[in-house]
Amino acid sequence: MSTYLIYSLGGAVIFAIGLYALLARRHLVHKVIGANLMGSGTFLVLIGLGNRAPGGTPDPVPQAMVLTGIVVTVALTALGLAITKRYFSATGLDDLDTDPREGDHP
Amino acid sequence: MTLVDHLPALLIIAPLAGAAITFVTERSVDRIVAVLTSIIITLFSGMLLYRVASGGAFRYEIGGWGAPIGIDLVADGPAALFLLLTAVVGTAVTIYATAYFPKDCGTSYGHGLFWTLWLFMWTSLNALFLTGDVFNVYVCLELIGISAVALVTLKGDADALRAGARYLFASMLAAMTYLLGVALLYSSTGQLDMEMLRATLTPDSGAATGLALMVAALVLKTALVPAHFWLPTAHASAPTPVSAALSALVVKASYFAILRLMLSVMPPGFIPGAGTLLGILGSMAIIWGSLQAMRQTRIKQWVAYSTVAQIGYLFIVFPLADSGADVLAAALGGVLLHALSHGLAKTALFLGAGSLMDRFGHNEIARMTGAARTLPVLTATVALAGVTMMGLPPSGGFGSKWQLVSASIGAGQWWWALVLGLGGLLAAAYMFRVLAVLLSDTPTEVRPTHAPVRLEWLPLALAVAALFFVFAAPFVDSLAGISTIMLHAGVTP
Amino acid sequence: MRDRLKIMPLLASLAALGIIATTIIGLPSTAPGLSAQMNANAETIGIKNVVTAVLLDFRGYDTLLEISVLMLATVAVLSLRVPPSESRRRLTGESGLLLGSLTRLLAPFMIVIAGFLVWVGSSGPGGAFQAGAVLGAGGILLALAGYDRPAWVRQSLIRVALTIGLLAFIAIALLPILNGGTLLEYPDSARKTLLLLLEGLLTLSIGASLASLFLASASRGQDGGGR
Amino acid sequence: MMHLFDILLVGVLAWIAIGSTSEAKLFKSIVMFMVFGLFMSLAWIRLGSPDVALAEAAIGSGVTGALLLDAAGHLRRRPTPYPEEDASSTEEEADA
Repeated sequence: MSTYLIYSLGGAVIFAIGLYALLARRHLVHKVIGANLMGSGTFLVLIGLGNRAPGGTPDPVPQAMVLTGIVVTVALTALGLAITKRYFSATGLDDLDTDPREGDHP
Repeated sequence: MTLVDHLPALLIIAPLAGAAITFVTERSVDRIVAVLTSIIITLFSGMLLYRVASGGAFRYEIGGWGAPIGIDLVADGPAALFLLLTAVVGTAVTIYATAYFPKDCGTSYGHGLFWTLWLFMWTSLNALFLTGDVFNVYVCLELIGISAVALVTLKGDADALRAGARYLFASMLAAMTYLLGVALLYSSTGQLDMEMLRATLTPDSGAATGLALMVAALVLKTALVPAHFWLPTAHASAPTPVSAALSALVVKASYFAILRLMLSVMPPGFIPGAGTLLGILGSMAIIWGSLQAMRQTRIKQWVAYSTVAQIGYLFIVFPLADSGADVLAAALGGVLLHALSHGLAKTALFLGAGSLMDRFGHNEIARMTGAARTLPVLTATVALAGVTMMGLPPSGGFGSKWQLVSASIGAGQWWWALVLGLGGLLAAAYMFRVLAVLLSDTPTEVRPTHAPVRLEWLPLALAVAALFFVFAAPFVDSLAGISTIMLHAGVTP
Repeated sequence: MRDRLKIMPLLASLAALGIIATTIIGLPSTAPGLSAQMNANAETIGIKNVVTAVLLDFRGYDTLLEISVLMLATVAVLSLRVPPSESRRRLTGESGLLLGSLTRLLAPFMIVIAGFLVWVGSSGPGGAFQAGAVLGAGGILLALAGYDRPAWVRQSLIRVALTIGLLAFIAIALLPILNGGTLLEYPDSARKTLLLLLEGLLTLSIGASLASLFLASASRGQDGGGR
Repeated sequence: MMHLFDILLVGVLAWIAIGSTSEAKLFKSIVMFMVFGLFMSLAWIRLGSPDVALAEAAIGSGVTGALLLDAAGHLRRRPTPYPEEDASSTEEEADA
């Protein structure tokens, strides 16, 4: 088993963990963490598979893509959390499953 | 190189610079900057369309490297058409917004940051229509997603925030999935440029899985049934000009990327059954969206579900794409005509519905009786835009359905023609349900308004443009042919 | 409360995992990608760190859009600020003594690191992205430690700084057009200078954007969200 | 030997990822996520991408962590309805 396989398969696992959290967790902050994990998993797949270049030096293109991706992901995270905070201020809710109109939330 | 050769770059830089400037200028200056920007973009888009129509498609090598080292912009017929649609709808939205957003809105409406967000969105739309690089598409999608979500939450009430959060999580899911697709695609082909991909693509599972993930992500962003769950609340709870831009332009941007991937990049049958699957989902969207539109009691939700339905038509091109050059040309011209005329009519419908809402002071369709007498211009707008939604002659909707029907028959796949016909009937049903209320004899009270007349006449002008859009069909057809998409059927553009 | 295991999301994740893992295993164990071409071109233009060359030159357009993403996100977060009536009810920030003194030590150090990263970025690892990130993190640390923003760092100033950063990038991108090139096509004679200028600019604007992303969202009065 | 390290590192990453998403306490989740970022940096170095490692440590773990902690702090305070919010929510109900 070669190095690139270990990390890129690990990336796939982390992507799947993040996907589950994004879909299944109720708390908005957990969803944001899930999305971040999906990103990290994707980045691992990208750079892991970029390590297959002959000669041992990793492909620079995936690295550049991941650097861009990391910055974009933090932007998405900031927006997601800003909405979460504002929604909480307006309704007292930290998930989307409860309808704010129905009131009587914990 | 002359100015005209730089148009692809300038169409992205102009709104971007506008966005940056409006971030620091006074609110009263913001709107002037925005209007000036929209005039410049419209001028540039018109020039680009003329350049492509007369001189053919061309590529713009950013940084002078050229693919695969650098990123290339692609100015071809479909891109030029979408850019001009964006310019026209964008200008209308800008003008409407100058009247819709009060000059001094304090902390309501996102602290007056509408103009900056809107120009960022315009930048990202233009960038997505022009890009020829699959990773660059990812960055454009993120720009679109963030600006769209921020515009949806602009009102800051609980509904808007909830819709925005839902929209954002859908966007995140789509973005990460798309990027994973790019990772697999690059890992198996070593290319990011669409043209290069087309040339190097060999049937192997890595590239196929990558492209499938990318298309699936874009389907989520386009809100094709069953991935439409986020659209109705987002489009309905946004401020009216934003709703119009979202329904008319934003869903079409991700659709355009699907068009590129499915037809420009992939050869026929590269992912077996993908075209048919998209066609089936499109048909489901037409039927499900129309049925839901019939059930809506609030006017903006009604328009939003009509968007869910109308998106479906755009996907009928995919099952027809592998049946020869003539069929593809007819179907491609058909969906482009549909995208354009729906863009115009949906902008009219959303702006008109928004104005109705403001004048009645509520959003319940049932309590909008007698609008034909009290608000004749707005009622006419809804009725005329409805003609395009139903696909009656001489609207653009009619032209596009006609072309899609003949393409279906030509491909020997008549069942799509049945769906198209059924879609028209269902559209008539949901349109007449609302028109019956507006045209009824019992007038209800409307609020007096100091709003400028452009809030009424602008939507009407767009509805009229869509109404006669079938006459643009030959021109749209000829531009549809100026594209690498035709290579899919073996025709060199 | 702990959420129960949900079946549909679990199936979706497992399906995704299965598809991706199968695809990865099916890929050939060597693949050149674009590295050979990128390396060769980076050598031609004389940049030793190929990743920096890709980010700033070959795919500089991606970076332009990415700076736009950062600024857009800042605008979006600003537009979501909680109305003032609410922010008055903030808990007064009481920052830990340790964090405060630690930051006092760290902040100048981080600025030096950022400068160093830009400096080495053209040959070794490092460059505008990393330097900007370190700078931004330093700014956030300062805010967390309960430092009041100095009087001159007002919101309007942050706005002006971000705008100038983006407009300067646009100007650098447009400059080659006057010279007969395309967008972002640096002439060989001026490439080194322009890239260095761009690196410095990017460092500052990435740093400023990241810090203001945090400050904009956490700006409950002047405490910067310190807890 | 190196492979053992790789497998161990990936295993730890997956384990922390599961921990940070399944943890019921928000604060613990976030701290685990920040630790996850640090281990990611290690993975980047191992994969020959020191550039990414630097950015991950500063952004992925640092800035994102700060944003998450700030949000968690905000969500801990129970909001009492504000006059402004009350007005807007009744308006909504009227709209509905």
